[in-house]
Amino acid sequence: MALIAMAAGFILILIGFYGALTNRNILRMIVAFTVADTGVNIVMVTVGYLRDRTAPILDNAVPAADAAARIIDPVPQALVLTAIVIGMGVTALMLAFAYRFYEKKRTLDITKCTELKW
Amino acid sequence: MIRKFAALLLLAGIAAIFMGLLFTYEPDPELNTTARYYAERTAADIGAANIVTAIVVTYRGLDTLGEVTVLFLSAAIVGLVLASGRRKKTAKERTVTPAGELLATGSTLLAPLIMLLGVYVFVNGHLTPGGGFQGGAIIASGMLLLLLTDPLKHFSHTLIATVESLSGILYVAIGLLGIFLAGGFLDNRILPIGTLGTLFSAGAIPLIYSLIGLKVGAEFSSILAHLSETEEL
Amino acid sequence: MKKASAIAILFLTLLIFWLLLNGSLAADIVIVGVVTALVIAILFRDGLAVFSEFRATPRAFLTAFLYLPYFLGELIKSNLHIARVVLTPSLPLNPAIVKVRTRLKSRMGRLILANSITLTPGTLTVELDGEWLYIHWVTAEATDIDAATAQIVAGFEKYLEVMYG
Amino acid sequence: MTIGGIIGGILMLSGAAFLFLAGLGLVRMPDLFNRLQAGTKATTLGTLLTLAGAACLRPDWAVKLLLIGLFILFTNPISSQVLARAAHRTGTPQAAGTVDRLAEDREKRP
Amino acid sequence: MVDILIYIAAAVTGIAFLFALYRFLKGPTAADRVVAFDTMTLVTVVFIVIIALAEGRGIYLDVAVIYALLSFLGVIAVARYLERGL
Amino acid sequence: MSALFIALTILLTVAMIGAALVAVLGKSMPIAILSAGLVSLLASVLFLLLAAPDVAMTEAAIGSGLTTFLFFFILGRVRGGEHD
Repeated sequence: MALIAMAAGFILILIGFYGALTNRNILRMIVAFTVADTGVNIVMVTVGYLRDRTAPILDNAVPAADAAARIIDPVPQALVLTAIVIGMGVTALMLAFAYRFYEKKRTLDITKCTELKW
Repeated sequence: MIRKFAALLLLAGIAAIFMGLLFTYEPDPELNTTARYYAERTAADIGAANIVTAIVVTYRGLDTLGEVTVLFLSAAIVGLVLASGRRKKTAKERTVTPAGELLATGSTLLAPLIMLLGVYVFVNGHLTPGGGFQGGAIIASGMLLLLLTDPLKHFSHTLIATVESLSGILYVAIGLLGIFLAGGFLDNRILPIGTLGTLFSAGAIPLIYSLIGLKVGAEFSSILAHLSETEEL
Repeated sequence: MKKASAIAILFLTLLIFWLLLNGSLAADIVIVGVVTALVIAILFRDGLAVFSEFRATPRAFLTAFLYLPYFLGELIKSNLHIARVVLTPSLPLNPAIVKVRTRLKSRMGRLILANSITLTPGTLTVELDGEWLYIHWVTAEATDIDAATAQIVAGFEKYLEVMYG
Repeated sequence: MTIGGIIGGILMLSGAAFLFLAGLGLVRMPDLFNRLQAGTKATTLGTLLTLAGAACLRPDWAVKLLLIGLFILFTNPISSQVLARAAHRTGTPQAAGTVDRLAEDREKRP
Repeated sequence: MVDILIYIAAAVTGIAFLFALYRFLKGPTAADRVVAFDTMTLVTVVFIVIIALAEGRGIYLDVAVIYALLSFLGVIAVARYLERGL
Repeated sequence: MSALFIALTILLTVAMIGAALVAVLGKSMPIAILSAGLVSLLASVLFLLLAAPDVAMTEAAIGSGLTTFLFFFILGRVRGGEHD
């Protein structure tokens, strides 16, 4: 199961890269970026998964005494939690810049942005 | 055409690397040392049932402080970028299709419930899945429901900024209290740990996570408000 | 005075929601719930709750009690009806958007009426405009106002009129 | 093997059957509004039945499942109504032979 | 016995999910895809309940509450965008 | 129950890849955004299967919810420029 999920994550990263590299519409590129972002998160969570174990939350189903034998690795989860929140902040920033770009150029085509070319 | 070809070539290379990673991946049979430490010590040291919360708020509390700061910066920059244009016409003059009566009634009915759900998620962050970030996002979603009903609505930026900075200051203050009363910065043992599984347990974690939740909710709301107050181009 | 009662109703609804969410009556949960519900109720003092505009008479409570089984019965009956339509190979549809009239005046009553109509498959509220409702009907039997009103609205309205007016 | 388990299983199964019918309706219906009818309404009943079945299987979760059910009961009709309204306003094509009083009224009074 | 019933229920639900996915990938108009999206999220709530039953962990149900809420908001956002009310 | 989980994972993977392809290759912009939201939403069920309810909740609330809404706000502002 973990391998299938990991493959799904890798495929999502590839699809996201493909979209970001071949599209010229800036909003399209941001959408592709979020897809790749999701793929990365899936791969990271998969690395922490162990067979036949359950979520790292202690309750009646998982008493504290035998937690070490029953739960999966919580560290990647904490990492991904951060990654998702930061990813959303980055997306908001990119969208704000896309809006400014459109305000200046009246287009969303990234190839029309020529000032930085040399 | 050449562009597409180059992209495909690059992707093929990355795919080869990924295949290598995928086929040589061997899941660990046991928890590694760090994870074992967290799994064994959390219940006794921190008193939080949700080990991820214990890691996010206490063991790696400083990282979370940095994360909240990054989020604050991104909210501030979004506000700056969007506000720097000259204002041709105010948002009031935009023409929008008004929402139907059903959506208006439904959103006044549901918005308080969504807020309460957000508060539930972050107050119970140490017992159930969820916590400050998720709760904050849900609170911002409640704001969003109001915005969807009436896009010309203006939220009080002063209120949002006040909530945001007040909870931020309190968060850092509780972290500093940890230095004086307990083992270090953001130590949760400034309050009694209590019994595992009740609401008032895990020391200061519910308090810290509530403050994070309010701060994150205010930041997300400010991003949404800034975006909704831009004019149509 | 009216505002105070609105806040009180909202507060009670939120508190009940909170207790359901936590599924426990421990002292700490109730304390936190009271504080949160109070703050949110004051922030949203113009907000509605399910029981704002509810006529608090014994008859209204009885009707509310009877409304639920009636509604669930309608829900299952019309679901079976749609299931039969979907499973028939020839797909016997007769779609129409009909116009019906409601006598309900309160916002909450109209919301519940429209939601009930929407939830029963086969009928779907498309637009609410004053006292007129426009309803998409998969197997329309009548397209004039009075007949459609009698078919779709009358059943629910009978109950809701007592509850919300 | 308890009575609650059997009832819960049967309820879940019938809920799944309604979800299946909803999916079938989504594929078979000719235009958007009919799909909306089949797709979201039958799904609501299917979800509610599944939640009831789960509540029979695990009575200790009943309160939270009831809450999810209530939430769906309140939100789902609103969202499908808003969607239907938007689709009608943007002029989504309808199946042949649909009588449309709303469009007639809108023409009269723009 | 009950396990088998849950298996069958999950399989039937999975077929419903595939139907909705078909409509999402094919759907001629944007609104059709939104309907498919709505159906898929509700089916997913059922999946979450089934996962919670199979794992025997009630805390997973919290995620289902959030799900129900977000499917509602997502559909409303798209609908308001389509009718130019955003 | 392991077979059930594997079947669910495969189902979700197929749906996610389909939605991602629509997001990247599809013609209409709002559908691309909605598909990206769907990818996130399905990913969050995958997280639940991988025993990470915290991450599932975050992905559902932030990755799928707020990000999609931000996209729609911006898309509503730049109407007309979305086709090039």
